[in-house]
Amino acid sequence: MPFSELMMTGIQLMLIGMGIVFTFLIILVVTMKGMSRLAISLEGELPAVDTAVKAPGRSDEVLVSVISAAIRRYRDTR
Amino acid sequence: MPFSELMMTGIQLMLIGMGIVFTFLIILVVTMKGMSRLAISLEGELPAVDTAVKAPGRSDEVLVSVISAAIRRYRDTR
Amino acid sequence: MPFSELMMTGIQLMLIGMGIVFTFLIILVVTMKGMSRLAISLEGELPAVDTAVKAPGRSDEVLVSVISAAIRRYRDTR
Amino acid sequence: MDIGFTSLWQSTGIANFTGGQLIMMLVGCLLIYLAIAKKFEPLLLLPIGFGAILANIPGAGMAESAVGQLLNSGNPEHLALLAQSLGVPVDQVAAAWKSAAGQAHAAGNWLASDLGYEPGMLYRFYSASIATGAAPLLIFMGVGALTDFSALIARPSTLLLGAAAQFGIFLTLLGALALNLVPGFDFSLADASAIAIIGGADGPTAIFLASRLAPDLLGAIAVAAYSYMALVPIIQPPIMRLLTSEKERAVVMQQLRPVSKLEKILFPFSVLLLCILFLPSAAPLIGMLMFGNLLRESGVVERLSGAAQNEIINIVTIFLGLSVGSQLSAERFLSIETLGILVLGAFAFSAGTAAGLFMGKAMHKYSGGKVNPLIGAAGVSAVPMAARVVNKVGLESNHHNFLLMHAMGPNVAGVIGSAVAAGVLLAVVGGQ
Amino acid sequence: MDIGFTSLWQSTGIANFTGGQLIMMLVGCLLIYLAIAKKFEPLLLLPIGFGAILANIPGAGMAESAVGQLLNSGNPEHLALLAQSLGVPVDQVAAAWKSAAGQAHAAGNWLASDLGYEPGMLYRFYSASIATGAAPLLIFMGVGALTDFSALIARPSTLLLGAAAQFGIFLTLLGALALNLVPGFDFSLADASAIAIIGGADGPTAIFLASRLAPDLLGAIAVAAYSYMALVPIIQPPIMRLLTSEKERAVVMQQLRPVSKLEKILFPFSVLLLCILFLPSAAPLIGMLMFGNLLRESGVVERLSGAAQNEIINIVTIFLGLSVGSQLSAERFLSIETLGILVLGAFAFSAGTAAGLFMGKAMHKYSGGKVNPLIGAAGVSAVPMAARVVNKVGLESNHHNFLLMHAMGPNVAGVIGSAVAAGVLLAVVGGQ
Amino acid sequence: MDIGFTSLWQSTGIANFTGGQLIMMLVGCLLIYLAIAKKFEPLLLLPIGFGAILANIPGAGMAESAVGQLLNSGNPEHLALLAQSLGVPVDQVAAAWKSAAGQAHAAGNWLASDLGYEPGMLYRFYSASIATGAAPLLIFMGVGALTDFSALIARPSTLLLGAAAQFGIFLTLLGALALNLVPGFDFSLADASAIAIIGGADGPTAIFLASRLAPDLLGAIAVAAYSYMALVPIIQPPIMRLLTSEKERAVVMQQLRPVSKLEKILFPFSVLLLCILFLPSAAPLIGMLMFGNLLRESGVVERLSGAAQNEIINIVTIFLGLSVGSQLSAERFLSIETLGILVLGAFAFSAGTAAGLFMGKAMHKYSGGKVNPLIGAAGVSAVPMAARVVNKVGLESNHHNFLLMHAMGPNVAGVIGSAVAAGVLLAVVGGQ
Ligand code: NA
Ligand code: NA
Ligand code: NA
Repeated sequence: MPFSELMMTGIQLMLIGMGIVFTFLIILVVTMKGMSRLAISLEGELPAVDTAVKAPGRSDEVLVSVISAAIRRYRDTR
Repeated sequence: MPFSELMMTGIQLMLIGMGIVFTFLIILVVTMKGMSRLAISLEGELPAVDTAVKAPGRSDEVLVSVISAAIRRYRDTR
Repeated sequence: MPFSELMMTGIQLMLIGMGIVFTFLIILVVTMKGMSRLAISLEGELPAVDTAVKAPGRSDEVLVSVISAAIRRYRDTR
Repeated sequence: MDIGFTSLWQSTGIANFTGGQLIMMLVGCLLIYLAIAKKFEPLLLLPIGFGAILANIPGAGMAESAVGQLLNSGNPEHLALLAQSLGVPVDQVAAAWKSAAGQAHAAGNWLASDLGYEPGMLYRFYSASIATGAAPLLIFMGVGALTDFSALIARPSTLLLGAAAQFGIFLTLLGALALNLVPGFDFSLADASAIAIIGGADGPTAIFLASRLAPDLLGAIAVAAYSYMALVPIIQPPIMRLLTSEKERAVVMQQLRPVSKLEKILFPFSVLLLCILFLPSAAPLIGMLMFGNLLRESGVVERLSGAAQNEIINIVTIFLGLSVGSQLSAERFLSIETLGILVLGAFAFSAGTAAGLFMGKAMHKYSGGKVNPLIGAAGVSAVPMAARVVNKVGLESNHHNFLLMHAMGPNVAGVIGSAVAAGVLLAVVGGQ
Repeated sequence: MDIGFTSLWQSTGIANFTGGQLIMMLVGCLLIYLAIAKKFEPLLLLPIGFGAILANIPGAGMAESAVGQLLNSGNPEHLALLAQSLGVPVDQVAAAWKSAAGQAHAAGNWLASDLGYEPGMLYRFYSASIATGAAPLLIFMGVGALTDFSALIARPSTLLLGAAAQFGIFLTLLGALALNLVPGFDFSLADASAIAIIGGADGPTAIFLASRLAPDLLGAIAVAAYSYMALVPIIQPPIMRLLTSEKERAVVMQQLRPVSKLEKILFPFSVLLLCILFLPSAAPLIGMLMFGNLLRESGVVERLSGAAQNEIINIVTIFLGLSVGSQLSAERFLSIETLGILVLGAFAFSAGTAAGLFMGKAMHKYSGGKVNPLIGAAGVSAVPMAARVVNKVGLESNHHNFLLMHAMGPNVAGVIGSAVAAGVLLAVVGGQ
Repeated sequence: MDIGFTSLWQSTGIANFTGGQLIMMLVGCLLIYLAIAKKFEPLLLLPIGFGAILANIPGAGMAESAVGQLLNSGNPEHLALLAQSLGVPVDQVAAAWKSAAGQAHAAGNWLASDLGYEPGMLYRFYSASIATGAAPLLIFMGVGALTDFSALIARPSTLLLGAAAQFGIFLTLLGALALNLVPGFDFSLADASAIAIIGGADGPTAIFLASRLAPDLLGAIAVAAYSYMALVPIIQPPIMRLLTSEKERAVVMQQLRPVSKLEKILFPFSVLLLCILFLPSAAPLIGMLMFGNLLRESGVVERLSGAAQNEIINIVTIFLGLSVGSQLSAERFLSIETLGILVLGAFAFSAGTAAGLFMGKAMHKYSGGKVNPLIGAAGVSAVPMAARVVNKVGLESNHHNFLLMHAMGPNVAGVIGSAVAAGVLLAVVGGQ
């Protein structure tokens, strides 16, 4: 392919590509909003146990704090 | 294969199949009884440490109970 | 290959083989000494935190000792 | 080159959807729903459901071989090349490929690869995990490493209950053959055998046998097997109540004797020995099951036992599930045969349960009332669900009657029983 | 036979070293140095670096196929046999092998195997993990299982930021094509597309696309992608400070609403649905990502979720890294094209960051100042590095402004965005 | 079709047992007994033993290729087709298949597959894990990740002990060749080399080399290597007591200096560098060993290091063990050659131990009595068993003399030493 044609194809691809990316993600925004509404209506009202954005490794932290507390007590008793 | 022949084969297969399954498992009953007798005679009398049907996850339970106890104590001290 | 030739080849191979093994490992001794000197000069003096030959499973031991201590205390309190 | 919206549009799913694909996606969603909301065997049904969705994405070809993609492409030039390679006219190329063997098959694959077609990811997973038979056998190894056979060792006579419950398999075989009387059904003996094994209530055995005897029906058989295993708490209780009396159900059984470590080590060898002597065709299944159990009981290879119980079985389950799902194409699944398989599967479970119960009643009588006949229902396997159901039904009649441990014997005996039955079917039908 | 020091000496590395191999080993050492001392994406760059060293050991042929080893052997008899098998004169045998297809390719492999040549270990790893496409997809499954999409679900509008940042990809595509004006560069559209995906700031996506569109450039592309991902904390802040005002950077955003379990379960289906409808070519990437996420969020398959997050992703990363490293041969890597790829990669990251920021500024205006435009920079993906950089730059302007959670939305949106972009490139360029 | 008890009976094990199979099953049981009751290298010997049992089940063909099953079937029609495909008379078909190469080999496989024969499961495991060389190399990676080379880094001179102990390998090579004088033995140079490596006292190295140089002897070599490694506490002490004086054995060595993190990181590069320069043929073994060690010592890839030390090595060990076991067929194992291999293996261990001790005595003298010569015995590798034996024998002479850490240096040096020796054998013998 001659250079000019290659560049034209590239520009075409850029336009189509960004178009599809934006279209896709905009439709996804709409879909996700609908999905959330559906989920909330299905669940009645949000149950209290719902987790918000959760920090991972919570249980590890508990474990670590428990163990470090236990170590401290253990050492104190010696 | 015509239908009648197919069914005949099926019935034959059922008889042979159930026959083999039962034969196999009955011989296995005998084999296992012999095996158990052999094992017990090899081991003298059953050692005290022998585990009966054991609940899996025992150590997990211990860990959990220890940790929950530790958590309780830890909280009490605060 | 006639037997005598085979044995000659074997002896040759033994000599060459042991020669290479020794050459390789002697050069490695030199290389490792140079490497250690380089490492020590790069690090200034040996930092205090440097681990000597370390026993693996250290953290496990701590965990086990902590937990066993916790079990003991837990049982005592009952 | 001409990049335009037209060609891109033509590649979208919307433009290419067929009704069958849509329905299969809904089937996939249903399986996932059952897995998540109803906890129906989620470890298998969730990946199977997701695999079904992925396999039916129009244009993605994720479950297709390279030649399958070529055939789907509709590219006339490529089709002509394939037809030439197979030596048939273009309009017979699909049929010719299906029956191509040996060098013709290899040549087709070379051609497709040269033309830039690549096997879909799910097709690769299927080829590696199920077509080789490796995945179900590795899961069986894991099951062996996870299973404690103590209850069976303590009371070997419960093997008879595990034997009786396999009657469901063979009765279903007859049923499948009889279904050929209904127009639209055309089950061969191999098909019928693969369907019948659903009555074994054991997932990996069903997948292994189906992959050997009737790969085309594998998707439906696996779905039926796992679905009914999940439905055991619904299917079994009415049959149990129907076939036993209140008094029988209230029988309290003697506590099991303790089992020594040596017995547990010798147990896998006992089972393997019989398999070697009488039924070598069951050797892959029983061999791997007993290998896993020996890893567990030997007590000297904790590392390997742990790997078999966790890493290997978890990893393999993911690939197995997706691969089974990849077989849920509209063409194969949306047929009258699937309906027949579902009906036969329910029948198989019921027949197996009933046969186990009758044997339980016989043992009840023979033992002078020491055996609670309910434990016969656990003989279908479906470990440990069936044993739990027995426990629950037993508790209804007597609030202090815990049958769980007593039902574990026939329950694990059922696993061995259905592996034996699978061996018989493989020997007779597979060897033809 | 004559065993002598001469022949052994001739087999040593010293006697066979080429300058290129030496340089590639130093490149490997540099990558390992960056991984260990600078913590540059060590999980990938350390195995890649080590693989590069192993692949360039003269005479070991660890990254060569069996025929590759035959060609390297210089054995005139064997070369003549291969030439005869390919039907070309001996001096054209290397070129003929490169273009051999179908049966000729198979015959070459048979010949090499018969003559005792065996594929090197890294070649086997590459064939199994990257040539099949399996490794990047399995890593994507693990990424899905490791990623919490809550921040995105709580504020779907941040998807726009993830969309905008993909502009870096397509601008780089143009840049790569434009580079053909410089003598020495000859990038095809496929090459340019594979290079452009570096701008997606997503390792597995880059490797997957490069393995499909431009396998020869895979090594350089993977190295560039991971290097720039590690350099995000250096590349992004100046651009962020340049394009936003102090006041904009100080904007405190509203706390995110809680997200329910059901929403998290429905999310993967939402994304997959659009992929099915509009972009089936992205189905392998998005399908595996969303499968992993469903394993995580379904809550019923902890075993499988754990396997995807740990065992599978760890094991696959080792093989993927070594395999990418095996592609770092002097012949391929020490070319002007690699220099171009490195320049284009930096450009791609910068352009993506800028585009994300501009979209952030637009949303800032449109929302009446509620959106901090900095979070647009996180749209390039590079999870979670880019979000952390946003947080850090935000804190500089307002010590109580924690943007981390707000930046996680565009950050994970960027992963989806670049998978979509990869799908477009595969559909348009790959299908030719 | 005619299903009858006759045909089923003909398929049973009882009807088809050969004496050889029975003996091999007993060998398998013996290995398992040693693994469980005597704790003889149970991680390998238990799967090897079980694999041996499965491989010898008559009629199951679990260790056979598809063509192997066709040949065993005795089906005259199928044999005729294979003979036709190979272009030989029917009575020469087995021999012709053994020597078939290239397209003839492929055609045979196609034919067997078309006729419905499938490779046995253990054959598949062997093909994937050992025939490719992948399994021993991955185990070597795990060994590297599990090994702390600090003791060697602190005292590099102990490498000489690791070198000396390899004398056992080369002396055994001569012994194997000399055995050709005994009627019934016909060891080629490749056979003798593969047998000799038993003296390296390193399982994965022995399996790797045997799979390259003498696949037919692999089973016996692997069994001998692991058995003698388990017997180290019995074989070594008498030789140690014989060759050293009470005074020498009582020598207390200086404490080892601490080793810095940087030294540990540079160590794998030092070893790899020499391998690259002088012995590329050892690159797969030493490369993977040092890659594993770098994963461990780099401190930045805990995930990968953990995977190499646990998941990968455990999973691979299961497949490796079963695959080695699959090679224990009566035909191969029940030969005079196996007896020779067992005798030579014991000789190799003894010779290696003695050579290590002599070098230890030399270092004792040269160092002015600072080196306890016992640590030379640890140079055979057999990590960490040999080092423990040194410790135990040392304690007998001096109750406060803990040699364990001092013996770890030569112990891990022995691993490197035998990999170097394997490289030499591969370069000289494998390249012919
Ligand atoms: Na069953
Ligand atoms: Na991105
Ligand atoms: Na050694």
